[in-house]
Amino acid sequence: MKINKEQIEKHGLKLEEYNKIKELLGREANLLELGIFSAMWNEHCSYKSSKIHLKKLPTKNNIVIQGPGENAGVIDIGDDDAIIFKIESHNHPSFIEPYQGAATGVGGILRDVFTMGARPIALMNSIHFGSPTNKNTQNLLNGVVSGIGGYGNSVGIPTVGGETKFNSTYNENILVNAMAVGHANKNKIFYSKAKGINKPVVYVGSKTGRDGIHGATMASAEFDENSEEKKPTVQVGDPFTEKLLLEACLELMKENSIISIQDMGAAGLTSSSIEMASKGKLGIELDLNKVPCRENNMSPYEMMLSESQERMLIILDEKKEKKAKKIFDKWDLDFVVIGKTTETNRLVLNFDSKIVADIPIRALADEAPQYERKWNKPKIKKNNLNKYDLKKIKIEDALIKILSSPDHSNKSWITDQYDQVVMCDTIQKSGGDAAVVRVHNKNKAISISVDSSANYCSSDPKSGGKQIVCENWRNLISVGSKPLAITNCLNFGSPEKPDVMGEFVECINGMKEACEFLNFPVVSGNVSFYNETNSKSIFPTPVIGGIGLFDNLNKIINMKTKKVGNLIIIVGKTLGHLGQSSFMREIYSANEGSPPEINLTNEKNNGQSILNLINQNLITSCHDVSSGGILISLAEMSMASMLGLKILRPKKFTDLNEYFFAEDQGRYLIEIEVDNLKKVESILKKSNIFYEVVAEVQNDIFELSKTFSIKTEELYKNNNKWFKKFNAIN
Amino acid sequence: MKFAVTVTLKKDVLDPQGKVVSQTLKNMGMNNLSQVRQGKFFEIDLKEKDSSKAHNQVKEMCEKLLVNQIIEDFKISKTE
Amino acid sequence: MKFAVTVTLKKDVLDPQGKVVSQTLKNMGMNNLSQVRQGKFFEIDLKEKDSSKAHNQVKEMCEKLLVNQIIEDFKISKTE
Amino acid sequence: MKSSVIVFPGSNCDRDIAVALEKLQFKNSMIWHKENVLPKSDLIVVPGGFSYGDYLRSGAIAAKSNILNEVIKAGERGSLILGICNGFQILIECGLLKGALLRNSGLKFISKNIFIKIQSNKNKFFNKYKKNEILELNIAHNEGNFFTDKKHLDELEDNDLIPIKYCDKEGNINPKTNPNGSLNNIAGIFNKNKNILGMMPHPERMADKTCSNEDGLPLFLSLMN
Ligand SMILES: Nc1ncnc2c1ncn2[C@@H]1O[C@H](COP(=O)(O)OP(=O)(O)O)[C@@H](O)[C@H]1O
Ligand SMILES: [Mg+2]
Repeated sequence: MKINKEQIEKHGLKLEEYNKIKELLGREANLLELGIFSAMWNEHCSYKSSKIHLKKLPTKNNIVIQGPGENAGVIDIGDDDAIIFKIESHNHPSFIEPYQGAATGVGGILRDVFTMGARPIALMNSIHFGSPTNKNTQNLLNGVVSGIGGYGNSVGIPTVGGETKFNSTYNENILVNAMAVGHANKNKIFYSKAKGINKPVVYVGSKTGRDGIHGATMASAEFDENSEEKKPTVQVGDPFTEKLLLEACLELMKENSIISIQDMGAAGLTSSSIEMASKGKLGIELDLNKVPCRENNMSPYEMMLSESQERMLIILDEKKEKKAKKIFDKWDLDFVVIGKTTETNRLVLNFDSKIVADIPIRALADEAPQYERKWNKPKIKKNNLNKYDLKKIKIEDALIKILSSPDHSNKSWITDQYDQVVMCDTIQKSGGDAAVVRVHNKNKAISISVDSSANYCSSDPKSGGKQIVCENWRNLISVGSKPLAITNCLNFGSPEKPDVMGEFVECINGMKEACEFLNFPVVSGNVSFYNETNSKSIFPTPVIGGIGLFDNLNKIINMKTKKVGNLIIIVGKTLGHLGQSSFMREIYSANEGSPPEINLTNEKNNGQSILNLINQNLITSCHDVSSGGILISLAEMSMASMLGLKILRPKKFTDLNEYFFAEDQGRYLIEIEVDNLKKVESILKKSNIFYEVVAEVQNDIFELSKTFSIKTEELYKNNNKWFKKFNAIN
Repeated sequence: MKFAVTVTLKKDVLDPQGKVVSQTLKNMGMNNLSQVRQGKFFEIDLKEKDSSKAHNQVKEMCEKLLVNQIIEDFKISKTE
Repeated sequence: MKFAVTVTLKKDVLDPQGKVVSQTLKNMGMNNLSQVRQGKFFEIDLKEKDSSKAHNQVKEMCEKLLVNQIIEDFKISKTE
Repeated sequence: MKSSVIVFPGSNCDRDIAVALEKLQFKNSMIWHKENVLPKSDLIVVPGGFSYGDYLRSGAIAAKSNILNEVIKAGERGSLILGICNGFQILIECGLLKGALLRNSGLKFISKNIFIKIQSNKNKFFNKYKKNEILELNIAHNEGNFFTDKKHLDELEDNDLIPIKYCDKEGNINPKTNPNGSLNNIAGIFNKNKNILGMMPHPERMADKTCSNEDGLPLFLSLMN
């Protein structure tokens, strides 16, 4: 059978790409081989449009043990401890079937972390939905939230935070990004690189079904008969099996029997086996009749392309096979030797005693196409906010409106569906600037924050890229931790469009600049392209997941104001930048202007000074100023403790809205004892940092002198009503 | 008028519950069991005399709320 | 031999799922709905030729595992 | 004091409870569900989690495991047994406790801190608390909506067999302060002899000041009393 043009297209390959395949094989491919190439050469596996740009990101420093290129990134947090983490998207499946899509997204990212030898200790997520008035939003939100909870709760990993945003740009293309963080002994980290010849290749976990097999291939001639039976199906998550797989793998990892291990993620058996062989510069031979199958009569094509969940591939020391099998038997999981490593550097698949595929590993992994796609420099929107008469807006009305908007409203409707404290190491749950999770049995903890700002990125991708890294850094500092490293998930439209590619390139340039300046390396990540419907792309949405460290549990702080009479100081200069602010969006529905600029020098200086103050025990609570500006951040601090604040009018600003809602970057609000004011001032002055006293903590009432006065309880009510109202329709 | 609706997972869709249930039954000694699949069941009681109208309405309920047609199939039968 | 088993909550047992489903359907405009009760459904496939033996076995499965008889009732029917 | 924590596939609060017990110097052993013997212990804990994925009915499949036969025997002999969350569901499914735990009335998984009020402290589990004391504990479950027939409910109420009920910060027990629809705000129940306790809230999550409060500790101290 000769591969025809239609089959090539249906496999998402270009004609030139198929010609290259023929050249590499020295012959026509068969359908199975075509399927394997298409899986390996698609955007998702080969990063063909993004690789040359991702290379620009800084990925190393003295704490990075493993940067991008493995299942997850690994960093050193002192002693023998390592933190292993990654974020990944599951956008398209979640739009089709929100519960299962989100659930399997969580399952997949957990496997990426525990394949490397880590016990997962926390889950985070970033979810973006369309406008609340869109007819699908409620259903999608409900499904995604219960899917995330359903999986994480069952496996028993606390979901400690994340972000939820709404914007009509996601109406037909929601974003579901899940992040997992694990803890391992740094001397016991497992990699996917195969070593040694004739080593058994072991399949463990769930059986293989016809899940998620690329729909496009269904039309191909071979599948016409029984086509009903062979329809692709949505992947269903089985968190129970995941939990068993997790425990079995960690138990096996205690022994020295694993040579290499790799989860079966996208493109399942294909990508996992090829990745292991490719990294080890070896060949691999599989007997597909041995693959544990869930359905009858599964073809090699289906087995190789199935995306069934909760499966792993392990290359074992052959002397340890019996012992290993015993562990998997104990956990009632399949454990089958399905092949061996070879010295041929080829992927050889046998089925019914025939060779059904034979491809050089190099061709699949290293020869995958790399493109430098055309890209257009994004046009930056200029600030043009003069036409709005800010004076007409009463500041207290704006405050309430923003606090009760979907993006700013309290998310406990969501987080109450997540078990946030199982494992009993969660020190700070969601709701703060960053989650804090203790390293089990130790006097140290990590902080985790997930951030994005699609509005900033859409109006100025480079500045937005920079900003989002800084915001993440700021969040980690605000709880008192030292920022260490990040993972990132880059959600964009089609890379084949020069405008989208331009957004991508510039976002990366911005991220790179910030990461380099802050010594905040990228250790893992994921790229999700083609987030578009009817050829309309989503806003460029890079999501950053950052990790910080406390080397001592006494330095952890939160945003709850502590004592009546304490002062609140704003650190960092307010210039009154309202372009792309929450204020403009919520009050005027305006998406205009450029985002606030980032001054990296100030950013770093301010952040380090805050850490310095925390280390000297001079700060009783801290909160960064981000979306919504000073007033919203003050309100959040007040609601966190249910204490009130007496806010001062600014000295220089003529317009209160401009001062209180501006989103200038690099700012923090800190609470200090009156007695420490002198000390704090001298430290800030010495570092050349702009600061001013903005408020004093008082009981119950949140007020701006001579302007407005509201009960904190009232703020709280307004902040908590949106989700309940939205979901009451159900 | 009463209807019974059974909702089952499509054939190739993984049924984690059915899998565990069937394994448990086997462990309990039911060796001749070949498979169990688990689904949902609804009893729906309608104040409606026209049976074809009622049937259509139940179908609508299934399509709009009770069934996720991406992974599930359903069957409606009149019971009273 | 194939059996269908439906498991429903006893009449006097509160059915939180059915209650919410029925409220949702009413909110969607199904005003003539009087009640929905939700239960479980099992498809059981047995390698057994003797139909009365098979039936008894399914009954045993229900009593021993599938059904919590304190709160649930069940019905077995042969489908193939 | 010796304790045994039973571990099922899918249990996930087993480590948490072990940490709390060990903190109070219990000599604890973890017992895998396939075991046929239970070491002699003063306390048996059936921990929380999702045994068998919560598939079929929460706790139903774990209730059929080997080790449960031993737990039942021990319970009948009068040993102290504590079932927390999924453990409570298992104790109900295996018949050591009566009643049923239905889906939460809101049909959503609920995980948050709630308040409970001590109804009775004249027992092995709560003797270190004061009567009417209000505790803040954490719940995390899909099926915690306790249901039983009138006769059993009366028996529970009349014989001091409901040691804890959901309330608010001020101690008000009413439908508004009921997180999951449970009958009479019941958060936990005893068997007749009060040697077996099933409760939905997690005391082991409240045993460490760094992460929470220590409202759960007196329960373990009571057991040692
Ligand atoms: N945006 C990114 N930034 C840094 N590293 C990335 C990014 N996207 C992907 N990577 C890295 O590329 C590798 C392949 O990613 P992926 O295919 O998502 O892994 P997996 O097969 O484990 O899901 C990983 O090591 C990942 O960390
Ligand atoms: Mg992976």
